[in-house]
Amino acid sequence: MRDGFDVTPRSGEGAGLWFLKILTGFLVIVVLIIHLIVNHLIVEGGLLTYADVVRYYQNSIIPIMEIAFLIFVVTHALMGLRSVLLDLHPSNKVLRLINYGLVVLGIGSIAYGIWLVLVIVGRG
Amino acid sequence: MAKHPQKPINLIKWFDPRNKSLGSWAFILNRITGLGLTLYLFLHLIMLGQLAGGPEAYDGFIALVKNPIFLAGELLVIAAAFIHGLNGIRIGITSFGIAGGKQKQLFIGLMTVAIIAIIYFAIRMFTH
Amino acid sequence: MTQTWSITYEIFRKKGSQAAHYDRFEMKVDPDEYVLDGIERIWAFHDRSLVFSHACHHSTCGACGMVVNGVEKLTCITPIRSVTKDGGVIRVEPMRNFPVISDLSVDMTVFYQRMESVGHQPVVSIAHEDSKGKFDPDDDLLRLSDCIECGLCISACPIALTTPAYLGPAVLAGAQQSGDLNLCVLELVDSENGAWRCHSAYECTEVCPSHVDPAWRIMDLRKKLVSRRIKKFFGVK
Amino acid sequence: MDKPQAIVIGAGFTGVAVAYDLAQRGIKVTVLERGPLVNGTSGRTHGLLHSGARYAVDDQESAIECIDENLVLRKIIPQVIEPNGGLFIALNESDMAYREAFIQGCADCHISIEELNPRQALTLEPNLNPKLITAFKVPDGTFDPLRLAMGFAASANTHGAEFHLFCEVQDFILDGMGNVKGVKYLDRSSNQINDINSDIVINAAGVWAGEVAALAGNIDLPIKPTPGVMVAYDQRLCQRVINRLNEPGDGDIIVPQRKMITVGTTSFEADNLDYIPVFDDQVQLMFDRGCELIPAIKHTKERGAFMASRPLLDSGTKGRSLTRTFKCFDHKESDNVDGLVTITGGKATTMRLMAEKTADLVCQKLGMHVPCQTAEIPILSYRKFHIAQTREVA
Repeated sequence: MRDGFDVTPRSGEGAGLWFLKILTGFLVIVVLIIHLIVNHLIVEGGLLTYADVVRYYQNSIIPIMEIAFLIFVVTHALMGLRSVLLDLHPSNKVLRLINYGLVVLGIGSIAYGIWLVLVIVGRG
Repeated sequence: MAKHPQKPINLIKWFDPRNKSLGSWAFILNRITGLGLTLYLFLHLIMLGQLAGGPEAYDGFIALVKNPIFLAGELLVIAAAFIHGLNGIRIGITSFGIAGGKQKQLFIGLMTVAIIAIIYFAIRMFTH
Repeated sequence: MTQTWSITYEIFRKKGSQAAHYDRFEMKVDPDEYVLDGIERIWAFHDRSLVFSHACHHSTCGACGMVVNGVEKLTCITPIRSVTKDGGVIRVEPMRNFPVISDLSVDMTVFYQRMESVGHQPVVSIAHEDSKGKFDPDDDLLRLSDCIECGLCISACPIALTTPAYLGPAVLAGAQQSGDLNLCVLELVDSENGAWRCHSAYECTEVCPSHVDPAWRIMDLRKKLVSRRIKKFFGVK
Repeated sequence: MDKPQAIVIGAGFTGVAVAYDLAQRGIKVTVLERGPLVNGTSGRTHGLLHSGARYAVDDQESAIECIDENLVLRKIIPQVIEPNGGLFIALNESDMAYREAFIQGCADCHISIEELNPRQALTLEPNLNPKLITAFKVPDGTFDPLRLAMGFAASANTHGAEFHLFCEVQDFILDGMGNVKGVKYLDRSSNQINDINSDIVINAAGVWAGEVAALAGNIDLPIKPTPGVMVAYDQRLCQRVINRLNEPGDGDIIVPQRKMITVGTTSFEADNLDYIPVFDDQVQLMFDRGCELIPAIKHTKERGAFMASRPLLDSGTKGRSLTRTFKCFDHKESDNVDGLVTITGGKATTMRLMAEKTADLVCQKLGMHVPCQTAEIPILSYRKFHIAQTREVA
């Protein structure tokens, strides 16, 4: 502590992260609206069977949109989670672990999602 | 100079809305719904994994989620999404210095929208 | 016009390493008196060992911030009528998120150091920027700035509750008003424990007794920080 | 040689200024204050930095002290001052009858004034009573009471002075001859009684100076506690201090500060100094008199009402005609008690001068020859003030 300040340099919250959180939050809302419109208004009867889902994914816009949605949601969710964890004031070491964990979790789930989309598209 | 109190982390205090203003309610709601939605996101991803298992697995899964307990759960998710999303709009625009003085009215307005939407979806889901 | 209410003050007490407890004082008060008047009477007539901070008694110094019935109040301008009813209770506690010296007094040293470090201006032009981002019209007269450094906003802030390292609303608002964001100030406010830590609960603005609107100022500070970054990114000086 | 040890009793304006001056001259200073900084009379001022014009007719000694010190404080501690000046306004014939004496008095006391016609005055201060007949511009100002004291205390800190707040003096430690050798005090924050030895004790307890001095023996100080009420309103209706151009009287001044104004004051005599109630009729009087100067107060909310007791010196007369100047008592000379000096009376505006005279006396008693420098050196930021570290750090 120097004069009441904790100035250990570490990337806790920062302008970039904050901006990204707002941005992805906004994009999630935009894509979600499109998603709802497409799902409930354009596709008759919703996506309640496997066959429906596979057919739905034949339109090339759809997989791109879903993947984008996944990326935005995962990024936003994990950054939000990180903010909450930061309020438990983790030590530098724990924060580093959290950072690694969240990055791995994020990349993992996005990769998994992309794989899943490709599988569905491939079944068409 | 006495030392700053390094209290043990008291998680309950985050979620204690007593004597708090509207802004804190928004903060608490946002935290709860955010954590809830994150949890749902990963559950959802895991469940969608059933798609890779082919038609039988997925259709069986859909039959399962048609039961009222899952529907109620789904409604919770929709409610959380609306609250978090609309509140997020408020935070987003006030963060850019817009309507900062009107954040309360904004919150009340957006939450009214959220409640109407939630009721609409509830009726839709349970009458179908 | 003068009414008399019977109320009970429940006062937080702590001396040295003793355990904290509450003392009850039953009082006859005029509901239009201020909460601080009652506390001062308790000291003058009932218990000379009571420690509490106060100075100006008219909201210019910010010494008498306390938590009254769970809410941060500047007790010298809080009428008893506004916090309880006849026969009711006034529970008075020291501010949260500060080290307690004794009873109702807290140590503001660290807070003052932070205010100093971000260069908060104690005297400003009469034409000072208000929370709607506007300037009042007019001349070169000076006045004392709105922020009386009472600490109520820091006591009320849910993020300050989680970590004493968070600079807190008053300090960030001070940085926003300091005008010139030099590198030292930037290092402090553009960081983990600075402007990006705020989660928009607006409690600070809610409890501020002095027209500062710290929440608005934090948002405005963010805007300034982001636009700085953007300019820097594109090489604009 | 070790530095001589001085104890200052009271951390009001006088106490902090004395502590600063002594510490600055190389004396080890410990300040004992039973409450927080400026919790008594000093804190509860309306915050007027006197130009002296108020006293230019009746009390020219005070007036000259005020204008001189006004200029010094503006220079050394601008960070707590609104330096916008003030107006004296005349509203009726009785006020106008005071005009000549006022002009003459200000000239005698070298207070620079400028007469304005009603139109000019209303341009400067549009909320003034439009019926005003004439106005004088004077170099008044406004200060923040707590921060003024903290500034001096912070500067004292850097010269090694220690501030023990919430420490109430219980008794003096006397040698066999009745001379003061130290102080016994109760630390109210830990409920412990402590002793401290000293070469000199300075009693700067303001209206309580009589009670403190009496602990050292049969000492009688001519202090007349004279309380007055002040009422704050929720809007800054004027940018400058507004005074009534007349003999000093009840509710004759409006002091702007931050985003409010304070109307003062009354003058009566009180018995219990620890708690002086705010009387409704006096608040009403402030409202009525304030509305005469600035009618818009009618539509403004009351923000706070408070009472403070001036430690005026009794020159044998009553009420407002008591002198506003200060006096420094060496109890060796007056009561044959050595080691104790009392400083009392005065105004916030003259705090530095009071400290200078007191420190001169103390230095003379201690056989030191150090000049006073406080009029030249800027005061530090009030945020550098800190209380003494007597408590164990947990």
